[in-house]
Amino acid sequence: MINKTVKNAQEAVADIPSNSMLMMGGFGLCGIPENCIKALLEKEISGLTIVSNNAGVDDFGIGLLLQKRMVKKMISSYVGENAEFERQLLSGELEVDLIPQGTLAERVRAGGAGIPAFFTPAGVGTEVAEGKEVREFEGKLYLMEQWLRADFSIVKAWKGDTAGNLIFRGTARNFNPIMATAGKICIAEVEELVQEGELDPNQVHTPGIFVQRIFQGDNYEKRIEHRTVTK
Amino acid sequence: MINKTVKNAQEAVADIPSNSMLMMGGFGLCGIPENCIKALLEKEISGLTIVSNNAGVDDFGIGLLLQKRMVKKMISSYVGENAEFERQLLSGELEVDLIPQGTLAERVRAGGAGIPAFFTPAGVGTEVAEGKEVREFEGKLYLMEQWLRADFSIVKAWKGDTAGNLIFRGTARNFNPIMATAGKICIAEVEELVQEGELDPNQVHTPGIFVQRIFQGDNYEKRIEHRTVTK
Amino acid sequence: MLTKEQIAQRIAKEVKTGQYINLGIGIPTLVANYIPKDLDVVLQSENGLLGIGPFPTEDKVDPDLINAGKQTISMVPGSALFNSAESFAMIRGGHVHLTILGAMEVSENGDIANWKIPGKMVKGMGGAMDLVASAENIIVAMQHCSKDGQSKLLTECSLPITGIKCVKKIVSDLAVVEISPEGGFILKERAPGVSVEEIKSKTEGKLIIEGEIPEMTFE
Amino acid sequence: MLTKEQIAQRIAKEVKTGQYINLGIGIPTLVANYIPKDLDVVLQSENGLLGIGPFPTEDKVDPDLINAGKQTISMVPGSALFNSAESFAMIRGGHVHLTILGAMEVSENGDIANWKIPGKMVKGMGGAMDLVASAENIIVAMQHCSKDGQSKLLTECSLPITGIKCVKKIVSDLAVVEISPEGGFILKERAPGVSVEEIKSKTEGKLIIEGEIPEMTFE
Repeated sequence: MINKTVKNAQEAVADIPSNSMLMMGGFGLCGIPENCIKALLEKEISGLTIVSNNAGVDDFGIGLLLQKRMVKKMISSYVGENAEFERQLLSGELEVDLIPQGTLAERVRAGGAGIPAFFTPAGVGTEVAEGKEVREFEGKLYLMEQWLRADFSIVKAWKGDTAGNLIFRGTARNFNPIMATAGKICIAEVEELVQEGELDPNQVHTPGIFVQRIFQGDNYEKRIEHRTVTK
Repeated sequence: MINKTVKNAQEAVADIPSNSMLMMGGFGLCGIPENCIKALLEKEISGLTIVSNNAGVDDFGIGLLLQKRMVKKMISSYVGENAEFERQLLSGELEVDLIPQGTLAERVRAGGAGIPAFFTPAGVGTEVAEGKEVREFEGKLYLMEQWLRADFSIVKAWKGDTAGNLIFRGTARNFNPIMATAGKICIAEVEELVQEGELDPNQVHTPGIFVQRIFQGDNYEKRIEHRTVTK
Repeated sequence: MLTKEQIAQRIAKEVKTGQYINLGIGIPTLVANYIPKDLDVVLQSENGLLGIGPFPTEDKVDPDLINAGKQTISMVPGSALFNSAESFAMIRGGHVHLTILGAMEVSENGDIANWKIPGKMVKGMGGAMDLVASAENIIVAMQHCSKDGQSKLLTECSLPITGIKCVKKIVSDLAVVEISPEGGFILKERAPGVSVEEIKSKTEGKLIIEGEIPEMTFE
Repeated sequence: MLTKEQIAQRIAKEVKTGQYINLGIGIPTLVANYIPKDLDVVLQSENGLLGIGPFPTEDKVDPDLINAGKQTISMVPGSALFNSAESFAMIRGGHVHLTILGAMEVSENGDIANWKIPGKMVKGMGGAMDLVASAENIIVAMQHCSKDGQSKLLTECSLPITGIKCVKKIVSDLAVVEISPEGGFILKERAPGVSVEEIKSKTEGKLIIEGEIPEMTFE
């Protein structure tokens, strides 16, 4: 097997330049690549385009990259919960491209799967359809949407092995497996890194072929946005 | 949870009528729904259209349905290894629609995922492209292919639970999970049926939402086409 | 007039055994509390879970287990986890039978607007556009009128729409209405103590009134 | 002239460390036997496995573990299993670096024909059309001529093609040739004892000969 391990987050993100396009896994703050985000913050880069379902909160996740003005454009489905984001957007410092969540997921999956375009019903008749081809199949209208690919995709998994195989846990899976497929270079940070052969091949969610760099992260905060409990 | 269990293969296939369109999981003889095939053989139906990557061998798998003249049309990527198939095809009793394997897989996946059409490079410039729309994306040519859906999909898994969740083993997974998504009614036969809650939700390959009927099969022969060993 | 809880309670009566259901944020989330225990239904969360359970007890809170509203949740036995593409494959492919979501406006032909107010900060549509374009049955939980008394059941939506001709039924604080395939809100039930006349005066779009309109009942 | 094993052995020299490789049925399958042990490569089987190992010992034969040729196989440590849609997502998405497959004909612009002979029983293209349309590097293992001496390296394919302008290199029993981006077979190596003149006479398509053509070497 091909060994994909790198030492740490700093090494993993070392060659990410200004103005590159990144994909980042996560839904809200769940399953985000915390270590890589911290390592990016230490770099003097800017002009990033980030594909991520959400934009973090003011002081955590992608919100930290926004605070440092490293982001030029967000491609997301939902970007609430972030005052700094709102300020930059309204002042014109930040661009945002809002995409229906299922279309975002499918465009990323298509990018990884070599499908340059597909048809979806989401957004027909809405402003999302502006400028897009609409076509009827079996009596229903669909929009043509195109693939999304990135220079780097940065994902976070629960377990991984040196061959780059990944296993996710709970709803921290979300966009991570599909984004892993759509970056030219995929960087995976994991809570536990094991040797090749230690994961059951039947249980691998992301085969190592999609992952170019892997390391074991540390100090996961896993911040909770809305802590709701049954008393 | 919704309980999807039926008693056995006979009950599972009882309402499959003549002239219906079926999808069947499996690659070669690996991961085929042996119990359901046997139960179909007991029924007096014909005119079936079967979507399956292969057509079995003369005396096993879909080959048995062919022998009994139950099949009108095969939609497959590779149909060698079957003399009766060849005889029926050359005599005009059987139709066959040959589709590149990746296109077949993606058309089935699209059928389950509500994607009526997509673009693929497979088959550009070949007779597979005849009558299909060709379009250029980023300097490369692609064909538009449409979804495939069926009245019934019949799949075979290793383990399943009463809620219809499925786990596959080895390369017996193949087309089974995607076909499970693309039948109006999906019938799953499993080697071991357990109660809901006994499978790890992280390890489920096919969520129960796709499965309408499930039962524990028996007497799996699992015939091997080419037994190759290292001495 | 119904409280939010009563709207949720009334919508819960629409749920049938064997259904897979996606509940939106807000009132729709409350519906889960009123689904009769003897019905076998499964709740889908579009961030990647089939089988949402109740909020966890304090000792079971798991940051790796949230719903689409980013609230910590639990899983029921028989749950399954999956990625976002698979999740929307389920939704788009018609495998989720019922979607319950909130709306800012609904038009008499079933268009829904619930994602954007021009001039205000836009947060995004999340999964709403996929859900309304895909589910076979869509029920909306909403207030009949805005805070300043303007009807939200309109001839045409004034806000940017989320999806066209998709809403099948509305449960508001005043009434239950169905969308007629030919256009128009068919009045089916009145909230306790609310008259047909009041509903009529507060519905800007075409209201279809046929026969006696019963009051809603709550067990 | 090379034996089938020698063709496989010569192709194995094209393999680079770090590659994910799909091997077709026939001679390409033999390539695995000659890949140097110190190279880290992973073999993909399009029926759903990354990490093909050797044929199993008799006691380890598992009917649930076969390759695309339906032969029983083993898995190496670090393998992963997946479904057919995911498998071709890998192939179509360009994640598999190298595809090695057989051919009945190749044209001087890189078209390949390997799935159908008109008038004969058609078995189907399997995954070949997806593979040739997708991989960044495609190497063909083939006989230079048919049994009756007809060249299979042609100006244009006479058989129905599998893919257009996709073959990068051919290792035949007589020669190693590369396909020129401008069209033509660039002769790179001769099989031991085979002359340039013989190769020329047995290549119907345009053969490009530049400088001395070395003999192949085998360790």
